[in-house]
Amino acid sequence: MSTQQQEPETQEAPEDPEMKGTQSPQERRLEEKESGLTEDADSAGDLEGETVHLKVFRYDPEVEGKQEPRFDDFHVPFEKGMTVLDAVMYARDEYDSSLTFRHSCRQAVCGSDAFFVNGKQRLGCKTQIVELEQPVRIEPLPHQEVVKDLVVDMDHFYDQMHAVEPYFQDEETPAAADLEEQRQSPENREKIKMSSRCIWCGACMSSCNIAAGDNEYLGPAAINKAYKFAMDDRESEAIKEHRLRILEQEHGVWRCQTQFSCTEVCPKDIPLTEHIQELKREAVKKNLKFW
Amino acid sequence: MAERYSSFTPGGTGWLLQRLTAAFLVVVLAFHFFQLHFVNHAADVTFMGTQARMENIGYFLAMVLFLIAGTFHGVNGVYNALVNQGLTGTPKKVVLGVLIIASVALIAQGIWVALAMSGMIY
Amino acid sequence: MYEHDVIVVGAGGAGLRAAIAANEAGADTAIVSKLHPVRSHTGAAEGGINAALQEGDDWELHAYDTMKGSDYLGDAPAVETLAQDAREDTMRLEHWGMPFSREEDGRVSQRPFGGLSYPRTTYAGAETGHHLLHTMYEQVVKRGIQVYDEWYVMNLATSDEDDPNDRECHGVVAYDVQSGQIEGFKANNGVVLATGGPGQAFDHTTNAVSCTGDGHAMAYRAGAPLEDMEFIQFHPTSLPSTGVLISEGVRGEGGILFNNEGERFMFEYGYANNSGELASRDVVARAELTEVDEGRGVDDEYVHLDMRHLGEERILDRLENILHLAEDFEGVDGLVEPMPVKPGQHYAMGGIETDENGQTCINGLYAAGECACVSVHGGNRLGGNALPELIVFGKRAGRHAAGEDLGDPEIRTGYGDDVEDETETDLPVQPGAAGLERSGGVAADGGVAADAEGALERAVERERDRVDRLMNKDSGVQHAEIRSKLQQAMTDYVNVFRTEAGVKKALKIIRECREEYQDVYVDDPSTTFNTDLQQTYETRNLIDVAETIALGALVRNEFRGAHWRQENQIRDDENWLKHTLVSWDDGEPSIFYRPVILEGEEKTYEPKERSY
Amino acid sequence: MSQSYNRGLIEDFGRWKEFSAGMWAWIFHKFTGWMLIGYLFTHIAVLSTAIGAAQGETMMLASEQVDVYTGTIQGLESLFIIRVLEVGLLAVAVFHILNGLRLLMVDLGIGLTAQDKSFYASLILTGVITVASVPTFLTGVGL
Ligand SMILES: Cc1cc2nc3c(=O)[nH]c(=O)nc-3n(C[C@H](O)[C@H](O)[C@H](O)COP(=O)(O)OP(=O)(O)OC[C@H]3O[C@@H](n4cnc5c(N)ncnc54)[C@H](O)[C@@H]3O)c2cc1C
Ligand code: HEM
Ligand code: SF4
Ligand code: F3S
Ligand code: FES
Repeated sequence: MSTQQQEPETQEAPEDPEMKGTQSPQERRLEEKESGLTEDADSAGDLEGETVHLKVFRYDPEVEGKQEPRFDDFHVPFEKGMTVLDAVMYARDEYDSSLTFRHSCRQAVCGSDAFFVNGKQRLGCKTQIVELEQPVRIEPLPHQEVVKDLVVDMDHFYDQMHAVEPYFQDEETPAAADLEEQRQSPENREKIKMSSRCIWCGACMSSCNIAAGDNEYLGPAAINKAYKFAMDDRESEAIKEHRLRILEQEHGVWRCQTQFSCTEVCPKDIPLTEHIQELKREAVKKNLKFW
Repeated sequence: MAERYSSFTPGGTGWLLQRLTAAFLVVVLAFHFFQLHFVNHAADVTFMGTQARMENIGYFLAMVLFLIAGTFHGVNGVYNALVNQGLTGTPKKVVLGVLIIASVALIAQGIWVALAMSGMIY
Repeated sequence: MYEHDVIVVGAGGAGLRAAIAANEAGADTAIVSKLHPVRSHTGAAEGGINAALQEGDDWELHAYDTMKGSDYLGDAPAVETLAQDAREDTMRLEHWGMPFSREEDGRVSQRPFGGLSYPRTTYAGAETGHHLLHTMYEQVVKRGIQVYDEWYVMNLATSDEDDPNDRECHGVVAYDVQSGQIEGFKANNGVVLATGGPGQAFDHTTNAVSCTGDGHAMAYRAGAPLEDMEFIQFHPTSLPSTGVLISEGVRGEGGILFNNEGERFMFEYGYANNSGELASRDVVARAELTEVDEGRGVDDEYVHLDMRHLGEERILDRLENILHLAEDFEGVDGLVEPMPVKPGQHYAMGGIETDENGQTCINGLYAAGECACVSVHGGNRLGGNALPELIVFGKRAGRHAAGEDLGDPEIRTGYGDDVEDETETDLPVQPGAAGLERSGGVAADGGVAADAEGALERAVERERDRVDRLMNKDSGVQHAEIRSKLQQAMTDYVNVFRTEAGVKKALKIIRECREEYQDVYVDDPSTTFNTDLQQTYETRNLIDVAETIALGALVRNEFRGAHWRQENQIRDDENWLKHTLVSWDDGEPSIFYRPVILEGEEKTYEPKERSY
Repeated sequence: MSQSYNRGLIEDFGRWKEFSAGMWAWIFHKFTGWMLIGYLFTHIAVLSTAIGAAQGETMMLASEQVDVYTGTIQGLESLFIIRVLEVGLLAVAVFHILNGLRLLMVDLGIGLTAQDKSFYASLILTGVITVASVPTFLTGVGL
């Protein structure tokens, strides 16, 4: 169902709470809201021209009228420099406080607000509205279950990230108290630089058809995380081999069909496909030694 | 999570063979196309002509290898595609079995055909 | 109910470090955080971590620089601990695999930073905070430390003795954002608050939306004083629409600030005739605001930072990331137009009063990171000094909470015989009051909590009631309205410029917000991921925190560090070498002062003119 | 409360308009691969008539007595529809080969940044080769 809003709706006080019988205040409020919204729709158009038209995916398992997913329309006054995140925040603060999405840093470092915007996985805070065709269609990330509105369940993504033993492993580090660091060449640091930029936004995983089909596929982000460690010279050869073993299991690197969509959507411009391919070759090289 | 690491499967072997057969196939397939569509037109194929070609042992071997490589490449490709789509457990084992039987049958039949063509059996 | 030895609230740099330390000390540790750890705002830090690692450098120099930077409002025991421990703790990060930038010989790189006498800012590209956060989260995963992510901590469960110094913290009450469930978390040994900064008290900030000062407000209401809250650092170059930080690098490379008449105002109007754009942060921020106030701002809001004259090649080479920032977050191409910038709230030097072990005056309640005030930053934080604070004091708080003996602290906390009461200032509103509930663990009937479990249960009940009230009320004011009014007031009157009249005005508006908040309601009826409810809670915390900032700004009638007062524009060492403390006892805040400790282990730091 | 909404298959194929080059390449490669293996099976089946031919089986083709192998193949080849299908098969094979080469390059880490361009190139080249081969394939077909 489509609801067009111009003004923050004013909530009328309920006439007589006692009369409503079994209806909970929440339900009543919702009903009022629904009717309020449709009325507002008539006055739409005043701000046309300088407003941004958003179509936002809505779903809430608990709230009547939202159990069946729908798109809501919002018309948000445009301001220079406005990002998709700014626009949905405005819609939430001014029109509908139940509009739900994750966000925090507003500067592309926390990875909270990857949405599916006009058919592509993008970070809300890093996407300028002017670059998009209107109406701007904003949906939760595909291939993940929707918890509510734009919020998806990230648990599976986190599980995959954790599955690659994402922590530095080396027993022979010098004692910290001696203030003695492990040496690493600037070249080696440069090699892992891009892979270390991942902000766990999940855009890549969401864009990958293979990850969608095979739930156990580690996915580009987790493989990239493993790449960061496997390519770091500070870890020993033995540990590198251990890492490759994790990566080359059935649902590891071999699953990747080089679709490149992960690389295309990554907001941190990490060359994911390249990293995955490099690991495939590393794994093959290592296995050849066995024969 | 733990069981994912439990067994060491050189998963790269299948992947590598898929690439190697692909590289091989490029060469023979191109040759094959050329032979049977440009040099000799398919419409003019006769048993005699085929027999003449197949009696050359090099050509014969190439075709048999072509068959084996093609079958492996194709069947392995199909299997991978299914596994990629999340085929697991018993169905996966069944599919693997069926595919193996089908490819063995295909290769056996193909070799028999080839032998017949080369006139080695009747 | 969940039960652990140590509960760490917050999973930014400080929280993660505290959890690792507590875990290493053998305690059963859990982290409760409203964001997944890697989403914490520590990830936004760019510059680096100060640590005296190189030969020729010395922790004592670091301590000296920090003290000088703090405008002599740092406590020497804290400052010296920071400088000493930062070295080992930074090295430990390296051993945990943090990808520091490297020199040719394979050692970690260090660069010079404002206010430092030696290049000792250890960095990892332009994303040091990101790497620090992720490296420590990796260690948390490795150790299997339990993380309750997307659990919002609503309040503390403390016992209810009259004197906060006698109270004990037994745990926290938290709300599972995904399911709407409210549960008690019992802490057998201690609770560490690591909830980060209160930047959202201001309209325009470089801080994240989640930086709402929850820890400050919870500790405050439980009876722990907030210290030096008036000291807020404003960064002169943040993008107007989002607050994203444009680093000092642009001005360092030769970027120029212009007003709407195209004048290079730093020189034209004599704000800094020598260093111009490169004058210290507070000077530049004040200059920008003066321009705007006097009608020379662009769109009456900001000024222009121009780097076009540097040439495309140089810009691409040195400042490429700035181009991306301006493009992505402001829609401006720095190669063809000047970038709009204005001062934004950046860092809070003050926070929950703690000693060197991270403990507050309430037994078992700890604080670390930006939400705490040990105090190392005093009146002004040096760039690159916040991250070492996270790891040094996060670690100490975690270890102490786990029961390790770190020796007796030299810094005293809470109201005691060493403090001095505020008597002089005429307060426009009686702080506190306004009919808000009493603090976390204080029983409604005033009776003494029988035991830890009882205290926790009561605290849980209270939050459940409150949520029911907010959810069942179906008309009134929405939090967003109050929040923006509050933020606007803070930016208008408690910003870079502070006058007595202005701050008083702010206090009145804050009071109005408090009153309006009595009528707040939550519109979203859902218990699934109800961010409306969460933000309504946060807004209440912001009101409390904003009030303490304004109170501090009102009583401190001098110019020290980041705090500027029109009425007395000099550093007044005679009267003000002391910390401001605001404590909320039973809803009636009192203000008192504690002298600064300038005696270090071996030497005493003599206040000197802060000039660079 | 812990319910959530699974959007199901629409996600994968309902969004085809939003697919990127790499995804199309993947889908086409899959499709052509399956066609080819399917063809391989049929091909061997047809060629199996050679076994009959070797044993002396014969059949009638255009009122001539020929061996089954020659008869079957020439019979099929005389059908227009088979010729069209052959052109299709060529297109399928050429695309699979060209994109297969592209994938082999990708596996070796060559030209990763031009992956979308190389996909478009494979498509165009397939088209060109197919069109160019039409005359050869359609010569002498009995309509
Ligand atoms: C743009 C920017 C650049 C900076 N650059 C530098 C620099 O170069 N060098 C430097 O030293 N410092 C820098 N700083 C300062 C430094 O980054 C911060 O002070 C520091 O990261 C704060 O860390 P923290 O762990 O205290 O809090 P945060 O990282 O903010 O973490 C707070 C945590 O608490 C949780 N939390 C909050 N409230 C609740 C609640 N109610 N319930 C449950 N959990 C809760 C959050 O989920 C989060 O996990 C910079 C700051 C900014 C904004
Ligand atoms: C002639 C040169 C050929 C080349 C270069 C080639 C190349 C490839 C490559 C590289 C793949 C793997 C794709 C991946 O895993 O990402 C593949 C898959 C496949 N190939 Fe080929 N191939 C060729 C011929 C053939 C032939 C003759 C057949 C049929 C017998 C065939 C059938 C398949 C099938 C079924 C797949 C799996 C497709 C899928 O992913 O679903 N290929 N090919
Ligand atoms: S690799 Fe890129 S797209 Fe994937 S989670 Fe990390 S930052 Fe996001
Ligand atoms: S989209 Fe998927 S298939 Fe590979 S290249 Fe990326 S992981
Ligand atoms: S809000 Fe943090 S990445 Fe967009």
